[in-house]
Amino acid sequence: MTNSEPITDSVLDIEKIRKDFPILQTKVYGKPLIYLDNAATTQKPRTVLQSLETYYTQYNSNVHRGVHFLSQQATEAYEEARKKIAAYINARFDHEIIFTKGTTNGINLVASSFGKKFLKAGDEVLISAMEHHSNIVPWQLICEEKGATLKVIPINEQGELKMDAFDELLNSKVKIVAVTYVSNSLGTVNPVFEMIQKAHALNIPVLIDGAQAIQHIPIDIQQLDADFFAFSGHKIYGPTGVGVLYGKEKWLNEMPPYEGGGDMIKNVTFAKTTYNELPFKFEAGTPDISGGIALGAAIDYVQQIGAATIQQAEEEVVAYAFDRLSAISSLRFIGDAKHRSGAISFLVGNIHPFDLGEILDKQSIAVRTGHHCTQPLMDFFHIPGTVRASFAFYNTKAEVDELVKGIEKAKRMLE
Amino acid sequence: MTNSEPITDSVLDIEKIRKDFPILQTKVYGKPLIYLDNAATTQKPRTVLQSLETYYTQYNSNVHRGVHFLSQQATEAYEEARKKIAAYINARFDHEIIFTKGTTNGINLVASSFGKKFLKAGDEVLISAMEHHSNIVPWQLICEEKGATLKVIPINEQGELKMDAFDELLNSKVKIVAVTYVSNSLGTVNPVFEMIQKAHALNIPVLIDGAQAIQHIPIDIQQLDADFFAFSGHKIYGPTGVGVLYGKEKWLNEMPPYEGGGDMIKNVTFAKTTYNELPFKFEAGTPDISGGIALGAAIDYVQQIGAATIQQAEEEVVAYAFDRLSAISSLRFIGDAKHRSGAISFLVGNIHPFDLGEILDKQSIAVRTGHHCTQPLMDFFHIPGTVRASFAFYNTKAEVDELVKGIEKAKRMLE
Amino acid sequence: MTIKEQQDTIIEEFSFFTDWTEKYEYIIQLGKDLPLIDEQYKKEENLIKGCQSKVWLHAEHRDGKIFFTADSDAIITKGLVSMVVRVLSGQSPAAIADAEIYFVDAIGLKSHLSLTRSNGLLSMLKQMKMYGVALKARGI
Amino acid sequence: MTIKEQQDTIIEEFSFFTDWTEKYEYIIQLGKDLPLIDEQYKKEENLIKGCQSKVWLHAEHRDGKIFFTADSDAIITKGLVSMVVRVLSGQSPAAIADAEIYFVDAIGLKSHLSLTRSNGLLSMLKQMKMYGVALKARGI
Ligand SMILES: Cc1ncc(COP(=O)(O)O)c(C=O)c1O
Ligand SMILES: Cc1ncc(COP(=O)(O)O)c(C=O)c1O
Repeated sequence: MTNSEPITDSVLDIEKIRKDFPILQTKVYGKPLIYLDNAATTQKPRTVLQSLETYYTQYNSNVHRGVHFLSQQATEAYEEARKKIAAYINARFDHEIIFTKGTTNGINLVASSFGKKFLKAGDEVLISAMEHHSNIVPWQLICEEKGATLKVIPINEQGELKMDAFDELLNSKVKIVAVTYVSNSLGTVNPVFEMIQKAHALNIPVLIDGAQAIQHIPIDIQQLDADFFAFSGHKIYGPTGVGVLYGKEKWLNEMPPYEGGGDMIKNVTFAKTTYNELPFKFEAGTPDISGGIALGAAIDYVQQIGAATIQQAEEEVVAYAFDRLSAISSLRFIGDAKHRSGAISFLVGNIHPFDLGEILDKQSIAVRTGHHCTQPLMDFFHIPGTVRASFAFYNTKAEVDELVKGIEKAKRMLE
Repeated sequence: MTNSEPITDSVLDIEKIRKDFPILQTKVYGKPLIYLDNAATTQKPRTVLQSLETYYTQYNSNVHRGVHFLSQQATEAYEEARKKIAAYINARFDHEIIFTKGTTNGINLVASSFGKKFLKAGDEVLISAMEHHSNIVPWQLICEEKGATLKVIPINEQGELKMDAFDELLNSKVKIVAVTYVSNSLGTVNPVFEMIQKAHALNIPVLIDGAQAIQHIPIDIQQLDADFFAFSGHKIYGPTGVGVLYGKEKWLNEMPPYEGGGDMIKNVTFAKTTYNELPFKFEAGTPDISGGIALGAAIDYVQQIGAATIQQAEEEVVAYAFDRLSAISSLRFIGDAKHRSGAISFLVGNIHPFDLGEILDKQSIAVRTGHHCTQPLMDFFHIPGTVRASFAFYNTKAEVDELVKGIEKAKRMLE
Repeated sequence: MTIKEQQDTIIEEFSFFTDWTEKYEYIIQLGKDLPLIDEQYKKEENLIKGCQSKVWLHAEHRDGKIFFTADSDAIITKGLVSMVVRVLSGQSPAAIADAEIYFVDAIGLKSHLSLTRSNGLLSMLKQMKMYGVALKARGI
Repeated sequence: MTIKEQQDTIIEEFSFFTDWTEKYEYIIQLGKDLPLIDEQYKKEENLIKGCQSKVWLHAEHRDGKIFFTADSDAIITKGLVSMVVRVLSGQSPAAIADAEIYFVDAIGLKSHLSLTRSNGLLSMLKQMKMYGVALKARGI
């Protein structure tokens, strides 16, 4: 395929959609921004910014317990956002949606709270070799505290989980499995349905790190049957600082609270404190009210376009990118899974990813370079890092072409 | 004083200032909003909203580690906000400023992390009888985990700490003192300078809950010499979802990390993880980037007016409110400390605070009713709760007059 | 009167009020008039604790019907409680179990029944319906 | 040449470039030309690990002066490293300790010296100045 071929982005009216995102109209170094760092964070549609503006100019107020009008309005909007999120992932109950600060915070909540109740010396926690640090370190911390062991599902050279190894590692000592749905470094989509079924057959609960799944793949949490599912608002077109932990009612009820403070208690005396019901038991302190409401607006936006449509549009642009990038001599992909989504990692010849990233940046192309918070994975591939281009539905094939041109130019300069 | 007297708000050009806050121009039930719930959360000046808008429309990007332009711009702005906050409270080092989700999150961080390292069975933690649940429950949780004991500094009928009791309770078994600077229910300003000195004489560190101090009292953290100081962005004209924990470098270095994940590590292998330096060691995961930047804008705004000017303006309006409220028959204040700031709690005759709050709300006056997350304090006074009017520098004496009229009307209806 | 008729009557009564003051004065008056629950029933096990106000609820089952008495420490809540009691007391378990309470919304006191308050009224209503459901299940 | 003169010369050289491509091509060329650090010095203890790229730095003290050799695994960083070495190598400990490095900023590669990158260059510079400070303190 060459640049002169007509470029169509079929499922979506992409030019119209791009107008919804003010930042996509800006320039960097005098050239139009080509934003291919969506796995790090996504850009925000106007409606999300409007919801922030409306909140702060019309009804900002602390939520719950407030008798006055603003407080009721704020509480309703905040709880409405929770409902939207519950509906979006098809949770059984609204109170299974815990607002967090982000994926990292959600995973730490489960590691600490589940770990305190259910982990003891000799137990095992099972993660995978492709996890983000946020799904490694919290488990290391609690395993160390409890004398439990962290076990790791290995991967093959394509960057896929070795499922036979998983089967072997899954035994009655394992108290929880924590794996990512989609790898942020490799784009691998893991067989989480199958893994959850197998774990459940041994009564082992599963936490899914949904940070790179929620924005790319339609989620039906009841069908998936995950026990916990964590994601970040900022990666699904919402604001920074807010995220979601879905947890099955049964587990959330059994787990002790994570943080203590306002809103999470029913009754406090110095002698004895009783905790509030779900979801408030896990939401200590004034929540990120505006963040929660704006995340609700982001979910509205996504739903309006349709999660399935988004997936289709993204698959198309990712496939096109894969195709075009393959044609670059000496470019090799890091991770080559059959099922993939969102991100493409690669290296070009002996060029250091940092150098390539910088020369792309100068051409107003934003990609990410480095270990992407998956150092053990980089160690596995014996590389210092990769260049990662990651896509959202607002990315066009024309942008992919610019990326390819940019890499060619960088090659000429750096090789 | 009567309504017909000329009303002057002397230190500030208050009408001009009120124009900075869009929400203060709105109406509730068709009448101008009178917002006297500032202890719950404060309203935001236009510049704070603008900083959010600029961030999301011009340079939204994930921070740290990013090579590309937007990421660098975002990182610089975010770290610049940290510097502003450090300068505002006169911290010795920028890296003593840890971004948190809020006061509650900051206190939980210290309780958990300090507690894990320094608390053992038989030790004591010293708090006070007027603490917010957020400065009670985290300590209950860690004390229970460690077998330590929570001790409580009692108060007198005026709502002041009994300092002789404090002296007695302060012994070598106490590993940390955690007290609020200003009571959110009573408005009491505690003698924290003296308490910190006394604790330090025994080498006991002190955490100050600054949630109700940061917006009312100029803070020089080196002069105060607090070891930890936690506050919430949303209470000092910043957005919800972001807060600050100041900690002395020495303590922060000695404490283990709180949450694990991206950004807080230097090196991760499955065998061994080394932690990043301050402040990042305590900031796991993508931070609330827009929140941090907008909090910086709020600090700019406050500094432009001047913390001392704000304090003076607020003292004036609080004194006026005290004066006017005293004239209402059968109104009694809950808390009558010599040193006070921000909030005034009261009850009227036998009227339930909930009823009074509702009738005030219908007159477009927003106050808070209930226990204000200080149940043990309510138990001390043998009351179910109070009506609390809490003030910011944008509140006027005219608003106080409306409050008084509103209470008189409620009395006629309810008594 | 059926539960529906009771509610419609209340809504009709409220339609005569021209401003919030009149409406609240009426509710407050109702609160003052509510025959206090028999002191013996104002005990811990009948207490429904909201975040702001307390409600006591006592239920008696006679002749295939449920009779409620109730109280609250906040007068506006008490007024509302009295209306809910008027609507539901003396009805059959089945009717109570299936009842849809729309009058609170209709007279503009919706917030008292919203989760956002986490007050006693909503919990009381749930409790009342639970009595209905339980007795209905026992085929009474 | 003094540290200042060296920096001004570099800034002068860069002023001839009309666009970023020329500038970067020059830096990359410098990176390629940098005499590799002697292999024996490319060891763990001389490694300065940034988040993105690695830098090795070796220092020798002769005749009251400090001589640096260095390397990096990223070529642009290596080009910058070579310029910093050119500026600081062969200077006195005192001059190095007090040096203010402004040329990186002036030639438009400021980001390489900002904390926001947490890359190796800034750490290398700190390390170089530390050598200066240490030797200066010993009165050398
Ligand atoms: C004294 C005090 N401490 C702690 C808090 C908790 O603050 P946040 O809810 O913002 O975490 C508050 C706020 O209500 C407070 O007034
Ligand atoms: C797979 C995965 N897990 C976890 C995270 C952490 O998300 P956050 O930094 O928003 O907490 C990320 C984001 O970088 C991710 O890609």
